[in-house]
Amino acid sequence: MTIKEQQDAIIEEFSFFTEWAEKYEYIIQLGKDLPLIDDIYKKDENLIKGCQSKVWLHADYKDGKIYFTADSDALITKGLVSMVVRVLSGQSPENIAGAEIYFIDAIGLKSHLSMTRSNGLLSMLKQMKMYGLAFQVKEK
Amino acid sequence: MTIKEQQDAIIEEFSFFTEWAEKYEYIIQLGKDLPLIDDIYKKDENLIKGCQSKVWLHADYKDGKIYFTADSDALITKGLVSMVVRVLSGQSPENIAGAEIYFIDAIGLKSHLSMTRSNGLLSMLKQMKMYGLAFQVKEK
Amino acid sequence: MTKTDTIAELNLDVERLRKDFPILQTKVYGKPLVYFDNAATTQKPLPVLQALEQYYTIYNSNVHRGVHYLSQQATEAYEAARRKIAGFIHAAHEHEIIFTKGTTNSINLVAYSFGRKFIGKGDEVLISAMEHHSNIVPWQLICEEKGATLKVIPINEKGALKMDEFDKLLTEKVKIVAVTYVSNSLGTVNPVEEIIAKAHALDIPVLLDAAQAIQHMPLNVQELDADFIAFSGHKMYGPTGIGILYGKEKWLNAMPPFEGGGDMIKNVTFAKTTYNELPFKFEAGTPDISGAIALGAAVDYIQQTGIHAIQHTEEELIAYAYERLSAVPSLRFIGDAARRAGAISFLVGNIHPFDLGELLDKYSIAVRTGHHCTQPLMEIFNIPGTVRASFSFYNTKAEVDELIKGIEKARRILE
Amino acid sequence: MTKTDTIAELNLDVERLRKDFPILQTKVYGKPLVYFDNAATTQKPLPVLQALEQYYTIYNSNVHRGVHYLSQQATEAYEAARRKIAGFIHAAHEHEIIFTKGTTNSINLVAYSFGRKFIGKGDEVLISAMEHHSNIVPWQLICEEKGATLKVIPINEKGALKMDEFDKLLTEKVKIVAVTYVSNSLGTVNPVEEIIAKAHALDIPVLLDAAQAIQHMPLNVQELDADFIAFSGHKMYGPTGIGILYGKEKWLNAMPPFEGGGDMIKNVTFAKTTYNELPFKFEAGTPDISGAIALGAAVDYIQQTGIHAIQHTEEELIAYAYERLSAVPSLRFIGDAARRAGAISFLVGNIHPFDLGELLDKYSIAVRTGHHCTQPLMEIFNIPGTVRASFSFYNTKAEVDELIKGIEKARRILE
Ligand SMILES: Cc1ncc(COP(=O)(O)O)c(C=O)c1O
Ligand SMILES: Cc1ncc(COP(=O)(O)O)c(C=O)c1O
Repeated sequence: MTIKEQQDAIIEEFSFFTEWAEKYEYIIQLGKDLPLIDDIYKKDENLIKGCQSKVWLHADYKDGKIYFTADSDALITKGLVSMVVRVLSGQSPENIAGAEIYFIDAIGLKSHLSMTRSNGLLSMLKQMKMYGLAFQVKEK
Repeated sequence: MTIKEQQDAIIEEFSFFTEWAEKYEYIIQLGKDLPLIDDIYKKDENLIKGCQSKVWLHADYKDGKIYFTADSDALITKGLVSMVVRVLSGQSPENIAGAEIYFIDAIGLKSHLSMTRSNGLLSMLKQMKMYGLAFQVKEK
Repeated sequence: MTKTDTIAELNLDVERLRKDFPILQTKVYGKPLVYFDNAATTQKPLPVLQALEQYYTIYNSNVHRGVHYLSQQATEAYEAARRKIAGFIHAAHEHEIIFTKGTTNSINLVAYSFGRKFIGKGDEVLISAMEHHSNIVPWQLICEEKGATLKVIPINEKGALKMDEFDKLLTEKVKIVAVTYVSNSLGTVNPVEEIIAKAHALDIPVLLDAAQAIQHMPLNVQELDADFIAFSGHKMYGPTGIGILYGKEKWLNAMPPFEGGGDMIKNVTFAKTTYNELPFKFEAGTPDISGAIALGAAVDYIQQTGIHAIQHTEEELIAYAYERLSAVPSLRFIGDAARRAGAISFLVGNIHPFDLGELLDKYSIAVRTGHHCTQPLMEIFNIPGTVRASFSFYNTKAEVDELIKGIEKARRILE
Repeated sequence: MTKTDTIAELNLDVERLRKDFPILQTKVYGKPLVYFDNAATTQKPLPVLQALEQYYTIYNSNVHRGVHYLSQQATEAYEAARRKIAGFIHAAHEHEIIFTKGTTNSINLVAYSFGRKFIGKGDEVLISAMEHHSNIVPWQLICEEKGATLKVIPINEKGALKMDEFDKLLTEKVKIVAVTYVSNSLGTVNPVEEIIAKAHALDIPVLLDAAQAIQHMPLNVQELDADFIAFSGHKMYGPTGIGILYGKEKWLNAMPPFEGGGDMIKNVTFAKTTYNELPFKFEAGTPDISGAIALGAAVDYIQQTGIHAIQHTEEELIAYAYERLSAVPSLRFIGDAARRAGAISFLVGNIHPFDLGELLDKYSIAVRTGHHCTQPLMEIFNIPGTVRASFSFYNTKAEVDELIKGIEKARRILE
């Protein structure tokens, strides 16, 4: 699936929920599917420190594609991370670096998420795109 | 005249004026009667520095009485100074140190005078009473 | 408490008082707001808002140097506010009240000015393990600059100061003790009377961070005999941007100025500048005139409501909240000292405080989550943060019930 | 000025705008207030008052660390205010805008932090003879501490900087030039473009005190290329207690922090503290949230009114006032430079400014008298002070006529 298809799939899934509580429950559910970061990578260099919760993110490069693994100490954060990882993992560095992320707005999460969270999510996206850029350069 | 009589006289004089402008004119007029400080005393030690205008004050002690001379660079200030000097000059140190000054309130000046002025007036009164105290001590 | 205070008089008519706070009538996500974030900032009663409006619509003007009518009105109101605050904390002199930007600014002022004069190489500054960053970082900065050392009074597992350790740390090397009166994270009320008495026995001055005390209990600086006290207007029903430093005259006079500028000088030449008297020496530039006046109105409001009644009402509410929270399965309190005020911090099972706070918000319950600007304290407890509910007299038991319900509902989602 | 601005568009409908300022409708001593003390502080339009009220009645909450709804609202509004100010002065980055307490606080921040890092023994700081105490004393303090020397650009008899002397004083020893954009006492507009260009040619940074410029003329920090700019909210139709420091990112990043506390740190341990990013590194403690938001509303108001139109309208009014005052017998201007803005200072015959100011007040005309926090300047002119009338776009020619009448009447009493 492309980045766009992954996002559209998520939007479709979320269209079933009207209550914010259901959305949160689903996000937490999704967190369980997150490809977990290997313990050896759970170190400070891989830490994306938000204001309130921690996120560890690791990127593997294989056959022209980047594979992300991650974890977080907070459940909702973990769910959010898992969605972003689902969208971007397994894509080419170019696609990741240039990806346009619209699903967060589209599933109406923005109005629910606290700014602290949105900022955290943004710094994670930024970090992932940085990996995209970095591996692009490496390729050449 | 006693301190009280001097004050009552001033209050009586001011009772003729209803307009604030007349009061100010009279104050300025009174400034001309101020026994001027001798130039040799117009030095920094004798300066009572208000926020906006300067007052020089000198005290002479003769035959058990204190005589004040003074000056100011602003006309209204000078007028105010002259009233206080008129009330307290030529009185005994005891009477000056213990004087109760009520004429300023009584002539309705307080509501006219800016706080900057009232504060200046207060520090001058304080200074004059200090002289009263100082000469009292000297006497003993 | 005066003799005539009876328990009946100490019970506030909370429903009536709530009407004084317009924001308490608002809704969040369509539900009535439950505001339990009072330690971060309190809401403002109408008289405070009216003081602001009156100032700006009737007599706004710059203070102190003006001859004209508005300027005199503004100056009188500004100085009247100073008198109100002096009266409220029973300061010996009005000029011991310095208007600052807030607690942080007040503490920085002391750390800078006191530190510049009285702290030298090899000296020590003694703080506690439960200090807010605002009572840590300023001391780190001055200690680093002066080659002095920051020492820390440890706490026990209940979140109370280890006073025997304090005794050992309090040596002649200590030039100032700076501790919080009430912990913003734990709610612990520290034995400041004892700390002050022991420090004074060695001639060591004490600064109290009263940011979480001033709004909850009567404070008499002369009885306490504290040398410096810092607090914020916005945490005591006043506006943001204004705070107080109380300092004993003898210290404030001995300290060099902090900031330079208008109002804090007596005489300026390019060669030599002489500084103004207290309190102006420490109030450089145009002060927050409207903020000071509105803080005065907040103090009036507290006085009319009665600080003893506020204390009594809040203690009852907190006891109720504590009891109800105790019954929540797997809830543990972070900080459980015998004397407490203002705030209750807790964690539920393995739930991350951030997750719980976010869901509570969706139930229109405002609590604070995280380290509460006390990172070292969180490290001692080895937790990422807490959920903190902090109370004001205008909160109700019904609101506490909402909190309990909210926690239960959030648990079902999060566990 | 954009191309579409025509002269007609530059003429403000002053009578309509006056209605936005409730205080302009009040009376003093039973007569309509004539407020000519705008350089001390400006009056506030309704949108600013409404911003304050809305903040406190709808979404008052502490910023940045909160997860709950109100806190997010407050944070967004606070940061939106920062963006508005960045936009207004055309800053390259939002985080170059630091919220401070006012101009004085902003300058102290730079003197302290920049000074600590970049000023050493034998170095020089260059200011001018017409500086406000707020742009003198902070530099005296840091120079004294560091063993540096304060140098002063002299002025001519018209109150303009002697630029040939500036050229001589500007040597490699100078570590920073700190000058006022517009003199609060004289109204002189200084050639800051030239000053900045010459200083930059030697890699010397420049701080502009824009306290009397920001409200009167468009200001583009990128075109000006100033390194630091300081101004106060209360002089630009905003509330008291809030001000701005603009600083170029490279300088702000290179400078050590000023105050320590909440929000300005990234990580605190008792052993080591790491500081937060810009702008937070310089914003310790709870900021003046309502003040910042209301300042944002003031900037909106200025933008809607149009800063070019404000400038044009004020220039016309000042030209009229200048002409009418010129005709008053024995009146002499203190400060008579070719480029001027905001204020006109004068003396009449031998009349003490204090006397004249007091009588004008009785005619309900508010002017300022005294040294205007520029004592060294008064000494250069060898006068005890001046009478200063300072203008805003909301003043009228009819008010100027009242001033002239008032001076005439006061003269009759005082001469
Ligand atoms: C030129 C100038 N600089 C600095 C200041 C100080 O501003 P504030 O008192 O708001 O800090 C003023 C205002 O008094 C001023 O006119
Ligand atoms: C104990 C304590 N000290 C200091 C502060 C800092 O106060 P402010 O942010 O108002 O300067 C706070 C509030 O956050 C506090 O709770």
